[in-house]
Amino acid sequence: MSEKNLPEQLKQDATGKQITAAPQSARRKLLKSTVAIPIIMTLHSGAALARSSNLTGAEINLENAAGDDNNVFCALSEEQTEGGAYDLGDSPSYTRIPRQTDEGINKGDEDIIQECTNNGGIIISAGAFNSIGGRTGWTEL
Amino acid sequence: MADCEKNIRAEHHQLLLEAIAQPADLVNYNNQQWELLLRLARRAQLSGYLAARLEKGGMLGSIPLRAANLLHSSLIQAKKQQQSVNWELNRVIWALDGREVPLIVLKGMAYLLLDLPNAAGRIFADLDLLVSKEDLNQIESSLLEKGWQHHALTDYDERYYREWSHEIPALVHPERGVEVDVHHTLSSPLGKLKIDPLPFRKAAVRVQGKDIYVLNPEDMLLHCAVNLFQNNELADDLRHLVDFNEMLQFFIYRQPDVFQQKLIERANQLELGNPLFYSLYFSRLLLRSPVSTDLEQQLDRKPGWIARHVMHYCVPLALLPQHPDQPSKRAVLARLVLYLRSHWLRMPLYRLLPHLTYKFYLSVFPGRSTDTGHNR
Amino acid sequence: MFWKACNFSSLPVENWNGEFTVFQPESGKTHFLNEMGLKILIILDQSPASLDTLCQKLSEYFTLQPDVQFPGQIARTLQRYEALGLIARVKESE
Amino acid sequence: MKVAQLSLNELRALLVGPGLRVKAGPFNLSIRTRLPSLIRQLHSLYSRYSLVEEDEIVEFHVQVIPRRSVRRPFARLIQFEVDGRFPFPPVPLEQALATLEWGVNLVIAARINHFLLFHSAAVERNGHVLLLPAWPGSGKTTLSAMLMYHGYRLFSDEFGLMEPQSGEFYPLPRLMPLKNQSIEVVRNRLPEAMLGPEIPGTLKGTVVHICPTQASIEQSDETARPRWIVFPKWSAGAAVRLEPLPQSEAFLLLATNAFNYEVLGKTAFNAVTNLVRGCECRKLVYSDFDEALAVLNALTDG
Repeated sequence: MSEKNLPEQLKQDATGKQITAAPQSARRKLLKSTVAIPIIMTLHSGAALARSSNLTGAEINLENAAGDDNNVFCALSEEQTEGGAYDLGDSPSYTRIPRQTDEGINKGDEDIIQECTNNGGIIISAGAFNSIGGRTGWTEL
Repeated sequence: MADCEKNIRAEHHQLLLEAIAQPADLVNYNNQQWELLLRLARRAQLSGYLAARLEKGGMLGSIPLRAANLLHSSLIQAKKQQQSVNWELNRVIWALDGREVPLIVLKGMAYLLLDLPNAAGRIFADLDLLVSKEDLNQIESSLLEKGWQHHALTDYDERYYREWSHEIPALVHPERGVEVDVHHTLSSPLGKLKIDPLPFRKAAVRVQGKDIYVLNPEDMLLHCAVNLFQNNELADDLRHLVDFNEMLQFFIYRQPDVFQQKLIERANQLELGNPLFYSLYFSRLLLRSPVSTDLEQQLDRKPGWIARHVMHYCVPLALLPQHPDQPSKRAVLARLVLYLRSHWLRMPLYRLLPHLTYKFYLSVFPGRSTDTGHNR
Repeated sequence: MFWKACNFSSLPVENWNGEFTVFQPESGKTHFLNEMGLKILIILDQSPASLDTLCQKLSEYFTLQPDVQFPGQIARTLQRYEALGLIARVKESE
Repeated sequence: MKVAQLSLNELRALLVGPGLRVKAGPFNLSIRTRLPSLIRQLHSLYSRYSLVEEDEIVEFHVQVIPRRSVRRPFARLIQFEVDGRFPFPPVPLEQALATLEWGVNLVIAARINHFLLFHSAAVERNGHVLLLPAWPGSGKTTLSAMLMYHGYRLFSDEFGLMEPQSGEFYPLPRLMPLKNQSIEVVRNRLPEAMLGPEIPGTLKGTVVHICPTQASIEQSDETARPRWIVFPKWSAGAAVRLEPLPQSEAFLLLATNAFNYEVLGKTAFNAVTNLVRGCECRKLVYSDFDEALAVLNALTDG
């Protein structure tokens, strides 16, 4: 079997990109039917919490926002669902909004939220970040 | 300075400090004491540490089951974090692929590499590395090539890191999520206290059997002291004082006749008397460190009389966690003082005054930040 | 250049009817492999091998038709395994 | 002693004072709040729960407190607090109960590692646990609420709590949030169920909580071993199908949907392996509850 004949999904897997194991039949079929190429998937858990509880919402005060001493984390959301919850996907990416301006002056909450929104993201609560972050670090609850 | 006990008399503080000083006594605690202790330890991020000490002493089975379950849970979490950061270091070394870049591992991961007594159960999430300024770009490009990414950066971020703080933004491999912080300095370059990283790098020692380095014992303690008393507001930071004290006892035990002297000489040489003074002082005050008071008298630099008294009053209130159900106004005030102090230490006066004026303005007119926030 | 498996024999492996879960203690990760995915690790655990040798052994074992694309696929898989820390490069065959 | 034995005034005194200390499966919980509406809701919805015995350790201390928002000065907002931390943003007062329940779940999920925590509903029949793991669209809350009134003992609609060494499962019967359309379904099918107020506008839409049956709560100390793993999927108009599921797939789905699989490392790898090897694994597609009940009864009869 040559790579050309493989369905798109399969090619990607065969080239060794990590796939996040998910309940998708395409991936199942892939594993079942393919003997002629090696397959490896690495399990990624930890997103369960983020999916299960409505932890993320766009409105938030920055007191409890995820971040560190110097930055607020701004999650780049994939889409907004009907109820207003944001779907961050399984492994959302983040940008950092510094809490202070170049001159070392603390920015207002509005500025930080605006800056995040301009980047197409949302500020998420420390709790949500904690769970999405796979629970290996960040904010302790 | 004699009335040491007075400022730490709050019962809940005593409870936590006793548990740290005498873990063997924990088997005698009643349920009520346990319930409060568990909440305090979590707040101080010391539950993994307590759990590790109980486990080592074979005592997890001799305490109430609910307490044991929570401590066990914290310990599992801490072990996982340590494994993650350890593996991240493994992958960083792999990514550098034999290039001659000496890596000095700092903080939590360094404690773990040396198997120091404070490492067990210690909670930490980042990998901190110290390299020479010249090697910074090499490391950054090697890691980027192997799949690490900067947190998605705005132009602002980019400028902040590269021009302002002269560091590279933290790197994260998206599949693992551990933050790799590559430093070429040991303190914020904004701070008034300038620390030359060169003597630290020169004195770094190789980790046995590995191609990586850690700071030598004296420098490791000084670095811990600087982070505690020079770079930060001290709030809920007891665990770093515990780090300091545990390491101090350990190194003294390993080099009984010489270590204390070496530490003082090094602090004098690097002009880091102040943070070492405070670390020794509060280790004795809060953690019953047996180190003699004569020791810090040999420091060339020591804080003045007024500073000592203010710190003596404020530091315990900030370092120790608040009572979870009865927050104290005194502690809030003490934390405010230390917050101002940390800004004082980090910023020159011409920047500090406008900053504080602005903060005050904000507290009076919240929400008007947009007017003044950005273009100053 | 040769490849060798990293401590493969010490990794717990579970067989699910020809699909395999492997736990990697150092990274704490669980990997899910098909039979060829696992066979690569087994071969590289027995002795270090070059890409050519590995492809040849795999073709024999799975009785594959000759395919020019095959070595490229295996090479990419090896890179992936290397990034995961399951295998490493070695200069010599022993 | 049950919460039901407290008068509203006695309950209020606890909630505004030292905290209401209640049992929640293997955990103890302390709740504090001054919100009159939440106090009334807890008085009825928590009536079946037992108070923690004198001198027992409570693991989780939570509060629901009123908040002011600079951005919305006239809105009546509340916020969930646990040990001085605020994991969620403030929400309108009406959502206090929903926030409290989600908050407690979050704290359990974030702190507990001596159990392996599956994201799964769990019920017991004939002395064995039937796991109903969550995957998108599973409708596990509705399904477990219905099963609870048809001969199954509820363990949880959210957590499969497994002791990793023994493989034993622990009940954690908490209030279950029914969402949107399923609210009407349950109202019609289970008129005897104890339901909370309708809470509109949460991030998951409209929510109504259903209280576990008295029997489920009273037997929450009785653990059981798992025997069946069924992945449910509700699909409009579908004829009922209960199909075998390969064990490898069950492993993948369970592991990736567990809250702390990675944290537990090799312990979790072994535990999930043993769990899957020891269970019958099925996939259930259904649209009609009675049909689903019939096939699940047939499966769990043996």
